[in-house]
Amino acid sequence: MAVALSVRQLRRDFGGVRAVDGVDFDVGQGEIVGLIGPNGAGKTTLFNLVSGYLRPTRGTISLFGEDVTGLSPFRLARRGVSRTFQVVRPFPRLTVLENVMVGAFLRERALRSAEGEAMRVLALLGMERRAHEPASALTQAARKRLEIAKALSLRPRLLLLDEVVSGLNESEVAATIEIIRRVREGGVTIVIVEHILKVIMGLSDRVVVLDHGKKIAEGLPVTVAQDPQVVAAYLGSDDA
Amino acid sequence: MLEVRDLHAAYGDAPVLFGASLSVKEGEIVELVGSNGAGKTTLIRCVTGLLRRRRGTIEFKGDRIETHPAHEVVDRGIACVPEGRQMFPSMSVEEHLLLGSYLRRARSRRAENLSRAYELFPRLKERRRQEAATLSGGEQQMLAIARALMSEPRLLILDEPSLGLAPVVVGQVFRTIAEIRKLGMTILLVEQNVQKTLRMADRAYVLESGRVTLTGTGSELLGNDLVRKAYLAL
Amino acid sequence: MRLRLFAIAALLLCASRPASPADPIRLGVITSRSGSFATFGAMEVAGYNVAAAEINEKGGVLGRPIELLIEDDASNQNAGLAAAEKLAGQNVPVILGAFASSITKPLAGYLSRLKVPLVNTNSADTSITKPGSPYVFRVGQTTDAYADASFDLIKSFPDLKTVAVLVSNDALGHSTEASVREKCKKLGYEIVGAQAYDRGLTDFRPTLNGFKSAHPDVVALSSYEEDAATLLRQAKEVSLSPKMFIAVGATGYALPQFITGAGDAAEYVFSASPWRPEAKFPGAQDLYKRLVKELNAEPSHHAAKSYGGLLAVAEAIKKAGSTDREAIRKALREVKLMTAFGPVSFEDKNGFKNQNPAPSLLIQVQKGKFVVVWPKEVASGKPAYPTPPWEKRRESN
Amino acid sequence: MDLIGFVQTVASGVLTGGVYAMVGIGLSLIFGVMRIVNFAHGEFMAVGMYIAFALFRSFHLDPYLSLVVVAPAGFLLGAFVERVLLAPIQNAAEHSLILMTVGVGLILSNSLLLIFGAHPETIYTSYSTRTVAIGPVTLSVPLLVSFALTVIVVAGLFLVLTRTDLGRAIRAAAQNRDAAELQGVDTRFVQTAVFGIGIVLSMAAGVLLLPALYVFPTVGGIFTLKAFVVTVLGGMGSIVGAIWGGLLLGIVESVGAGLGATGYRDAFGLIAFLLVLLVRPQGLFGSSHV
Amino acid sequence: MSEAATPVLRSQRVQRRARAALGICAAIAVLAFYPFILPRALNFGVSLVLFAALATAWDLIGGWAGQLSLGHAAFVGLGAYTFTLLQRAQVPMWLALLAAVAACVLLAAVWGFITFRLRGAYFALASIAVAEVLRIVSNNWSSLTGGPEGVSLQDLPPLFGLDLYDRRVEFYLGLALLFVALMSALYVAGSRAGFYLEAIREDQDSAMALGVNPLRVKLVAFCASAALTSLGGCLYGIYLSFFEPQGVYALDLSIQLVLMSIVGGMGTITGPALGALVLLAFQEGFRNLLQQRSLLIYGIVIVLVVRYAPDGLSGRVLRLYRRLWPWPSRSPSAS
Repeated sequence: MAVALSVRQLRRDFGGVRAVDGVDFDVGQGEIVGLIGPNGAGKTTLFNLVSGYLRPTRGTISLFGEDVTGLSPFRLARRGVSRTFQVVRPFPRLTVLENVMVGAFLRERALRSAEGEAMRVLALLGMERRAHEPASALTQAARKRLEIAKALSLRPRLLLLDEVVSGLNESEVAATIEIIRRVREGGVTIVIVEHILKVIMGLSDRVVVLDHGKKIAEGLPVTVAQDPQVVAAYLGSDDA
Repeated sequence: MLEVRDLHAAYGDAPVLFGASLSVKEGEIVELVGSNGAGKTTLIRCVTGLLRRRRGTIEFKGDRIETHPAHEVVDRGIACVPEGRQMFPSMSVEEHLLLGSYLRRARSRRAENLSRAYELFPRLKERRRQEAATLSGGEQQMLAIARALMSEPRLLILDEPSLGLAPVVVGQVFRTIAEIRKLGMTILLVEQNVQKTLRMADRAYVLESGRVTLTGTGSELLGNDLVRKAYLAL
Repeated sequence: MRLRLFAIAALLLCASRPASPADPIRLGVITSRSGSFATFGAMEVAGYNVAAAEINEKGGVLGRPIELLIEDDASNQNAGLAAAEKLAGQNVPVILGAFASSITKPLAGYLSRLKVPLVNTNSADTSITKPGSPYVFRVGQTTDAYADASFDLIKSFPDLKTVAVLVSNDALGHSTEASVREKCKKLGYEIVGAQAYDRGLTDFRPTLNGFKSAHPDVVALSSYEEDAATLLRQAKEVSLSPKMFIAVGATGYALPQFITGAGDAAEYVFSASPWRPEAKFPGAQDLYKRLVKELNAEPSHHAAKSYGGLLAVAEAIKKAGSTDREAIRKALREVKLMTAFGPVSFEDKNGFKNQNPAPSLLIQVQKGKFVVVWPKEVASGKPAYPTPPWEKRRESN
Repeated sequence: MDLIGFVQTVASGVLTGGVYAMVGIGLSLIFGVMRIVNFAHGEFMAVGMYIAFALFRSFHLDPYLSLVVVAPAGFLLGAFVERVLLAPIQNAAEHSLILMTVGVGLILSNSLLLIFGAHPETIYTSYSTRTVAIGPVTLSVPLLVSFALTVIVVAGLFLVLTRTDLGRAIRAAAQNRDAAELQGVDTRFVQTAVFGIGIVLSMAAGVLLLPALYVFPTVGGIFTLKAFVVTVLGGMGSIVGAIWGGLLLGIVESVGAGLGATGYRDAFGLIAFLLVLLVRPQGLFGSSHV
Repeated sequence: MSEAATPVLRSQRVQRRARAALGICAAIAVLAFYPFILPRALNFGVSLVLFAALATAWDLIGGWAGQLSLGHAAFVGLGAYTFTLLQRAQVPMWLALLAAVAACVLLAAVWGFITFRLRGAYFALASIAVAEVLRIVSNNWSSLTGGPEGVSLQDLPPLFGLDLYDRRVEFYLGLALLFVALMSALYVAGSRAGFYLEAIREDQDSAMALGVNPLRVKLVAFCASAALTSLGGCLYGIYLSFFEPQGVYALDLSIQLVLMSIVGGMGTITGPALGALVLLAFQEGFRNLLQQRSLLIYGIVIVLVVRYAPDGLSGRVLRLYRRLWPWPSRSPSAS
């Protein structure tokens, strides 16, 4: 299996705080990898590093065999990296369709074709009926979905999903999981950060666990969930 | 003492709480557990007045406080150690403590409370002139707790006090909380580290997707597999 | 509905009926009634009103009274042009205005193209009448006239050799500096310093200190009123003591505010001035009183110039015998008047066109009052010279 | 310029710079707590100058004494503007806030124009032209007094900010709003108070400059720009920075003008401002908080 | 609702754009008769089309991209000066025009490159400083610019047999410029570039995640705005035939353009031009009546618009229109 994303000795300091501390991991092409860890473990920082929003203090990131360390977010986007934001960020004064079109323009320069592409993505997410509503009028669940639609509109090779199901109810969660599966079937590599472990466990081929900026475990979901170190990281341990 | 009923809340258009209820009685230590995104911090923000609730009531010592701004809630006797400690980066340790007793009703015994705080946290006394930004995470957490105590609260709310701290420091923090508890303080604790804290708690609530799904005494819940599941969201 | 239509038709008929002899002659006036030049605009309006009242008291022109159509240019070029178009559209034979050179210049170009005579009374910028246009006339003196008078005085004290120039960084200031440089070159004075400063918050001390080390005999100035007082106060502070302070550019130093603003620091300062009530022109004192009455405040020379300008226009209409623009334009060149403002005529001289060659007065602050000291024919006192150094003055206080 | 001239020039730069600093501190304080860049800052200053001018004209009240009237008037005016105009839109887009203050500035300067006319006004006091000589250097008495009062006001502000509960509440609100609320600080009140204090500083600076300068309705625009330069040089939101920024601007302008480029005087400050924005957007003196 | 079932495969924007295109053509056609209808208010007509064009040009960067420039007078001034000085030096007119545009685009590129890294208020502050520095330099570099005395155009040779000093010719030139400016806005409203600009305005970080290079997009918009503004500056120079640094580099001029856009509606195709019409008509209509009060009223207008109609007049009108005729494709559940 070819390697889609490879992270080596990645480190990021904020002032005196080391938010990500020497993390290594690989994501194979077509894989879904879950990134988990308790609050403050450094997951979002890691995402921001991989998507170019932060520059690593040390370490390298490579994408499909090419070193992309330190590239800006839009350059990475053009190379096929697409991400969602934990706090969703629609463009409020644009309509749903127009929001997605911004991304679609990356591959389709003409207005009509971008519109068609955006409509196609919205249809995939079952949002075509809301295409002409202003994004500011959407509910939180719809916004989360729009966030995914925007990310997909780039036709990414690597998709980074940051808590796309938190705050959704059960049926919405199920629908989103279904969408993610379908995206993967389309050949997209996916890294997903999620607090709801159920989702991660059900979706991921592999799981990487972070705590205090360090990788503490990696492996199959079932194995990782039993790892005492992981349980301790989440629930705390008696001896400390 | 604190009675939250059917609380609904949202950030902007994004609803987070869907009718959560809980109560804290005088002298109790009550714990609120739940996975991230379940709405724990949102609930705390509503209680402290930092976030206006959509629906529902919050009662403190018999008075409705859900429409009070935060500074009035503090005045009524609820102090909060917020998530992430929330320091004033370029103010000194002592200035933090003085601000803690900003309220008029706490000013008269300011000197007394200050020396008591230094007694409780001798480390802070050593660093009283130092700016908060230069303190370690553990020291900042201690300062946040000491600052909250300066307002002479009746109810102390602690939101994830162990967040981002090294395991050794986490132990210190919990020991401190236990000590404060011994002084007779009523405490509402939000924690991730359930193994350790449920033991201290008189009662606990499990919050899932904006609703309370489970409640019981600390030790009951400690053995309950459902908590483990809720927490890990398995 | 039908009634209203009739009314409108009737109005239109009235408007288009031929002028009867009793109809007033409507003259256009453009000045700054609002914006940064509004104070001066008020002076101009007062001058025009006093002149119009005087003309109408004497039975008007060609048997018709004069009426002024006053348009505001809001101290802004664009609004000035709109005003000019509006007036030209109302078929006024002549337009008087505007106050600021920056507004007068676009007006001059525009009205020349429309072939409407423009009589300017107060703009100082040389280029308005040099090279000028056949349709543009100016009553007020140019900076060259100020420099002529100033150097006549300077020449009369042979111990003066060196000159330092400090002017405001604007059209008037630069014009003044150019005139002074030309004079110095011609008469053999050495320029030992020349600076221009921006209006507004101004600390002149560094510049004045710079001058101090050059020891000029004459410090030649040009400033708006607010700067004038500040400048002299600061000259006192840093003890810059030339033998003569002379304001060649005649704006700020010739106004009463200069004396109140600068206090004792204003003493001995000479200034060119287009007009003073003390000058011995026929009716000058009377004009002053009428202006005070009109304004309810102390009038400035701007009002007097505007007064003179309107009298000249009335004279030209009389000479032309009609309100035809071309006839008036030709007649304006024939005007030779002596007014309470001074002589008014429009001549081509030294590259100027249609420029009133009236000489400038020189005045001096003596014991808190302006005294006209030059030219001798109209003077009300003698120049006090040399200016004592500041240290000496302090002792005498 | 000889050495004495140079010293003299620097000295007058320092004195003027002190007043610049005071204007800048007000702007910086407001920005630090409210995150609003007050584009009407200089216009408020002009209002202060005119109040002092009117009091002098009508009652012969010494301009320095008029501070007693101007300071509370400024606080009320600032508090009013904050409550009525700024607070309702505090969550609006940034350009709305900027435009709101631009609008307030236009209203202030044009109200002054209507009331006092476009005419520049000066006041002449017995000490307006008085100087003291320190060795060969002569200094203007009004500027010295202004500088001394600036020092007193700034020192007083420092004491308030560091030694009083209100001051600590202001700093706390600037550094972490929510946390300040949790200590019982009414941050709405603090915002109003801070805008009021900022305006008091601006108007007081106007009063202090009046005996040495003159006032006209649009003088504020010049000072708004100077205040921006001062605060950006020193780092937006930093009070200590504003002090250094003010002194630096005063000296740069003074020396630049003294070296013979009087006309470019204002450009020096602006170019320095652009360079600082380019190289060190956080200001020359770090970004320590209010 | 039956329409809801079959989604319209065209964004609102495209429909809006089609409507706006029709509206623009109609408005330009009507305006073309202006010199015949109001032959005695040509000065007003020229300033109307000129300022409408300038405000539309400002809005490209100010409204669409959300970069509040308070220094656009820099382009008006630099354009007018470059054109006039070259024209005085006997450079052919078209070359002078081209040079004016080039100078402004170059200025915009450098200025944008430096200050687009700053956000919000800092950008606004820096823009004031740029225009001020240019003003001061023009004021002092007398040998080149004529200094504070200003500069006047020499006699302009006729352009294609037309006298450039004829107000009617100036009017049609201004109208052409307005047409170009509105077409640029129309293009922006329905193209990739426009989507990118709006995305940056709404959320720059999120836009970057979608492959938008904010610096580049903003620079292009700024340069386009500068080019249009410089042409307006040239025309303004011809119209005044004399100008000085104080007038063409004035902060007041910059603020006036911003104000027109706000009153009409920032980030809309026709809003800024509409705002120019409203404000200029107001100003001219009440010129003698308002006198000193006009700027005071400007201030009050700004405060009221920001407070009560932050989307501008056209935003208000649009909302009213939508309330009366809701979007056909909007599903009932969403309202």
